[in-house]
Amino acid sequence: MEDYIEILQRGEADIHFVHPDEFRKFVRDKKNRGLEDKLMDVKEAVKKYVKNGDYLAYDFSSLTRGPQSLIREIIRQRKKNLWVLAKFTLLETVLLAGAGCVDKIDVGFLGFGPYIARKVQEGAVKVYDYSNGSVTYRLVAGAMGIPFMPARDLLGTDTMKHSGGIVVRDPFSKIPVALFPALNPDVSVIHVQEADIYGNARVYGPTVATLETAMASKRVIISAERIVETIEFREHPNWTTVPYYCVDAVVHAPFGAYPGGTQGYYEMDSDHYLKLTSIKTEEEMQKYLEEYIYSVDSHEEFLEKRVGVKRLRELIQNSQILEGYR
Amino acid sequence: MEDYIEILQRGEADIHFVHPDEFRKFVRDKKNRGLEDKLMDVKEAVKKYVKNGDYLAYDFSSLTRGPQSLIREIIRQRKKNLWVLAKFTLLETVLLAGAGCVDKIDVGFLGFGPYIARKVQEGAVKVYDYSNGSVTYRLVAGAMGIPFMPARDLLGTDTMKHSGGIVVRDPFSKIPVALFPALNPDVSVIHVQEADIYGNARVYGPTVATLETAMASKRVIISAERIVETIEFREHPNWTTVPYYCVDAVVHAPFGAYPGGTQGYYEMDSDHYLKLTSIKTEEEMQKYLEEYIYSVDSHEEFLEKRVGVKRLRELIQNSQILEGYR
Amino acid sequence: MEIEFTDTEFMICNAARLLEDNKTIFVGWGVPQVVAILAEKLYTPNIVQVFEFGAIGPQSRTPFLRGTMGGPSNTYRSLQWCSMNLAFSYAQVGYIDYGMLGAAQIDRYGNINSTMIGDDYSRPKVRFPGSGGGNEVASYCWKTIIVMAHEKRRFVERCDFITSPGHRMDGKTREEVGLPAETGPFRVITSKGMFGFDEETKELKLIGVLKGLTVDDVLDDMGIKPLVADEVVELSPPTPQELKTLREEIDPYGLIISKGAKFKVEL
Amino acid sequence: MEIEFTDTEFMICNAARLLEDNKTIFVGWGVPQVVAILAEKLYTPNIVQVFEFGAIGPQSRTPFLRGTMGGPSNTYRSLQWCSMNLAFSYAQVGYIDYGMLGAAQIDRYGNINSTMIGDDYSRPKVRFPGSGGGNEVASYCWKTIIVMAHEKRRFVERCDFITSPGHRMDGKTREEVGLPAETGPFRVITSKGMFGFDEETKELKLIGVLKGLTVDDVLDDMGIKPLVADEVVELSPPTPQELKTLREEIDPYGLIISKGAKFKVEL
Repeated sequence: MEDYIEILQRGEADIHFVHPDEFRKFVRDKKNRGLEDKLMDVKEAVKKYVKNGDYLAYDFSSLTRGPQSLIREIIRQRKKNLWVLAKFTLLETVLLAGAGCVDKIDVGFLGFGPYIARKVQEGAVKVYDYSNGSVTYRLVAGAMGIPFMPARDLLGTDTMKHSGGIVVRDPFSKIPVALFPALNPDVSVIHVQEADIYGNARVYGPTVATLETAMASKRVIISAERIVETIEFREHPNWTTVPYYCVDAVVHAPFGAYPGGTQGYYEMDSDHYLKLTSIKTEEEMQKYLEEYIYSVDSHEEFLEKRVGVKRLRELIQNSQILEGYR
Repeated sequence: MEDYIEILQRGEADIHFVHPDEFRKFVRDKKNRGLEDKLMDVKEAVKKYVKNGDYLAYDFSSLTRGPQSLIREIIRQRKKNLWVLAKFTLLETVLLAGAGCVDKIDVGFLGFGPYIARKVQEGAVKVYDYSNGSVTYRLVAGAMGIPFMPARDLLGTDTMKHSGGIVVRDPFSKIPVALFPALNPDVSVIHVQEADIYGNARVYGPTVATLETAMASKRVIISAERIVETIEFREHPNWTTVPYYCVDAVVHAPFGAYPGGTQGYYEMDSDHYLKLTSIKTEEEMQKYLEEYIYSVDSHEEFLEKRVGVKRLRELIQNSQILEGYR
Repeated sequence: MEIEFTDTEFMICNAARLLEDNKTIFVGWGVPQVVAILAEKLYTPNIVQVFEFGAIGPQSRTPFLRGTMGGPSNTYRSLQWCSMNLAFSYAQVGYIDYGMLGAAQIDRYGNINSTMIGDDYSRPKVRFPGSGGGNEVASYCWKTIIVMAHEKRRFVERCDFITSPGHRMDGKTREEVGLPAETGPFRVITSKGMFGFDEETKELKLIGVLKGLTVDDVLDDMGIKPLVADEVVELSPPTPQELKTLREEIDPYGLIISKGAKFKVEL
Repeated sequence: MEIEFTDTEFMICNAARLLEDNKTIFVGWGVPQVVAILAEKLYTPNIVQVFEFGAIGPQSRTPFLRGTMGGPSNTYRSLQWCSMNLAFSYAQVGYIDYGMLGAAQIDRYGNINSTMIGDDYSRPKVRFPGSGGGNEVASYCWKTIIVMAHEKRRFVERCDFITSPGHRMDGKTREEVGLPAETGPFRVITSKGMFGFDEETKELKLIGVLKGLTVDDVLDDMGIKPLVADEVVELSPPTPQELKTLREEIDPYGLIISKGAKFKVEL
């Protein structure tokens, strides 16, 4: 019987990899298992928990339940040199790249449109290619405290060559299998329907990788449409998506996913979304950033001065399917 | 850079291991993605889907939401040479061993009391030791279609030596890490609160490994306290625990977890439980099996003639905490 | 009678006719969604859509809304809302029958490029969004259907970048690289025809052309020379019922179906 | 005044006093449950219980009911009901501060046997239920507390079978075998005393004895000779408040607390 497992291939990507013991110690020392009031202003949350050079993850999409107000605040605070996980993303990477916040992107789905494409073509941001599945497995490993996850994707592709995965011969079945290194982001930003002040959080609808992202990240900012009492969680414990001890900051952010929608609350704003996707040139991008992010002080001011009550009311009106979201 | 991963240790256990491609083909050919009425009598379900020599798994405990009526039917049909996964179990293995159904047990928790201990001491059943965590990881791998799961348990112990795991040096962090081979049981039996006739199933309360067990198993029998309409699942899709396409048979089994309890329905019967745990000798065991299993034709007759309406009403009365189970 | 339709409408209808009832299909954003909904409405009422973000078996509402990927409309009355990890696990362990994908480039063995054009990975000539969940669909599902506009430059001997696997990658079979056995591209549906893969050599093989076109019309518009089946069938253009369903019920705003060149066929 | 209590009552009270507030504790069936509930009622109101079957942060109802492992009473008003995989993942990734375990045998380095007695694995002299979730608790939690009856035969140089890891296993450190760094047995609480582990050698070290007993009383009842701390503290017997809470509120039927020898101490 062999006393080794053959390594058949090694991906070339630089990887953000945190030793499982280092991450454990961080969890032990910096995450609070006490019930601490973590409710704070978005400014304070981003200032305290997002640092230049961080590896940043976020959950769900630009269209649905994305943490858009948190992304805008990161841009507003002009964070630099981020390494971003682009999983199931459309516009977050586009905006972050447009604002010069990003150096590197681990790609599940890079983001949409010619603007971000040109940033890559010009070499202004460095990309490492994976797939939505393989980056999710990296988060799963990071969340479970194991150094890697085995999976059968990316095999045989150029994606594998440019990823951070390796391929080995499975010792049990003898088939080649990919191993994807655990991913423990420095910080993740997540938008949910309901949270309490301690960070217990509830998602209605597809959960994507909300829990895995939160568990795997050193620092976690949750924004929520509603802040609810803890008893709401205790009465239906099966519905809790993220437990409080994974979370560092809770931000009350109605319309936090705007211009995307949040199920049970409001639909996406298609006009604003089209405005964003039509950005091609640097000038258009800087104009958008100035108008919608830099020139307003906060999410509230953005909603009031750049969106307006009438539009918000329409988006609420458009959200007529509530079944399953209450 | 090495082109191999060092294998540091190999557990000695025989393992039930199904090649991922073999399991995939079974899923493709034998699991029905059509909405087929799978409601059937417990007799028929066990006759059709549990075979002599099968690897059998079940979910949750003898005390709570265990598939007790299904276990009794397996015994009643005198299935032989089973290889059983004893995870979080107290009495299932005891009864199955007492009835001579079992040859081998993969042990998370062997089961309770001197009877099963003696069966092992005498060599009447062969055991392979793991832990509740490592056997669960085996099911997770089986459910995900990957050949193994990495984990940091059993390291340094005699349990590892006698398990089916191996220890390797992780290529990313260089720490030793255990790899546990995927487990794909031939059949699993699971009790839930609610199912529809197609096999969609809902668990309230801790879910243990209900979904993983169902996904990983070639054949799955679900028993349910209530059969509900499919629309109940579609109205709250976040609450679906197991989707129909994993399931082969649905049995309507009120009091299916008796003598254990089912949350939201009835409490356990402590007297009957004590009667079971006090079994020491072969004679006592055979007497119990005769009285409560062989001498009755069905779960319904068991409830009627061996438990009685009065006792059942008391167990319902004792179940007064409904919060979270509706 | 003459019937007029777009490339996209033809591809959608042709793809919808391929599906089997009582099967699962892994559905990506856009065209595959519309295919699945059309099939559900006309041909395969019990087809089960699976979305990577975690929705199983929705009864998607129409009209199709561009913005609702993951939102209330396309995940309406699902059998299960779950995680991405679980959705992919269902596929990896073998529960998902069909997958449907687009492609920027395709090669002789059905390898797909949705990452970049050019020969320098760090400085691509054109950069696309990358795999998304496409690699998992192409790796895990039993039968993958590729839907793409029929353009010469899209058919290449070797993709500039293999994002998702076909039947052979640089000479290696799927089994050799470790992919699940008996999977791979099943059909390629373009705006002009339909391809399968040769049983033995696994090469792209033309098996159908749109009514009104010749085999040569199709072959002339390809950067590679595929195999041609002994009998190439004629593919019907969209039927009036298909077009009515698409245009009136599913996509009245033409968000998806209006794309591509217009085409006319005499019925 | 004289106070009478059982071995188990003493161990439970002593363990409950060790816990810190605002921490998580991985709780097994029986004694650890009662310890956590007593601590919650008297000392650490915000301690968060975690159960392997998938319950996080319950406000367990009293009285303690033997049959409710996983049932409505001990999982009452949890913050989360989840899977076993997730409960163990919380522990494996470092979120769980304390773990509490019983043991049939323990050795000098805190290794635990809950599997078998004898030297032939296939034919044990005595077979126990095995690890359950004990191995995960001992492997993953930051500080493990072992609670066991004080009997000579239970303290051995090398466990007949190491089920769950201590600080050194056959000469190897936890780090050498790959276990998470800076974890391991923290205290051993017996019916007669309390042990820690030497900072340097990681050997079992007596650090406290029950009031009314001498160090030698404790050492005489051990199959190995442990280290003895320079200052061995006196451990208070259960206080009247602890006993009242245990006997009247938590375990009025004596399902757990009535076990073990009776003991009397002059207060």
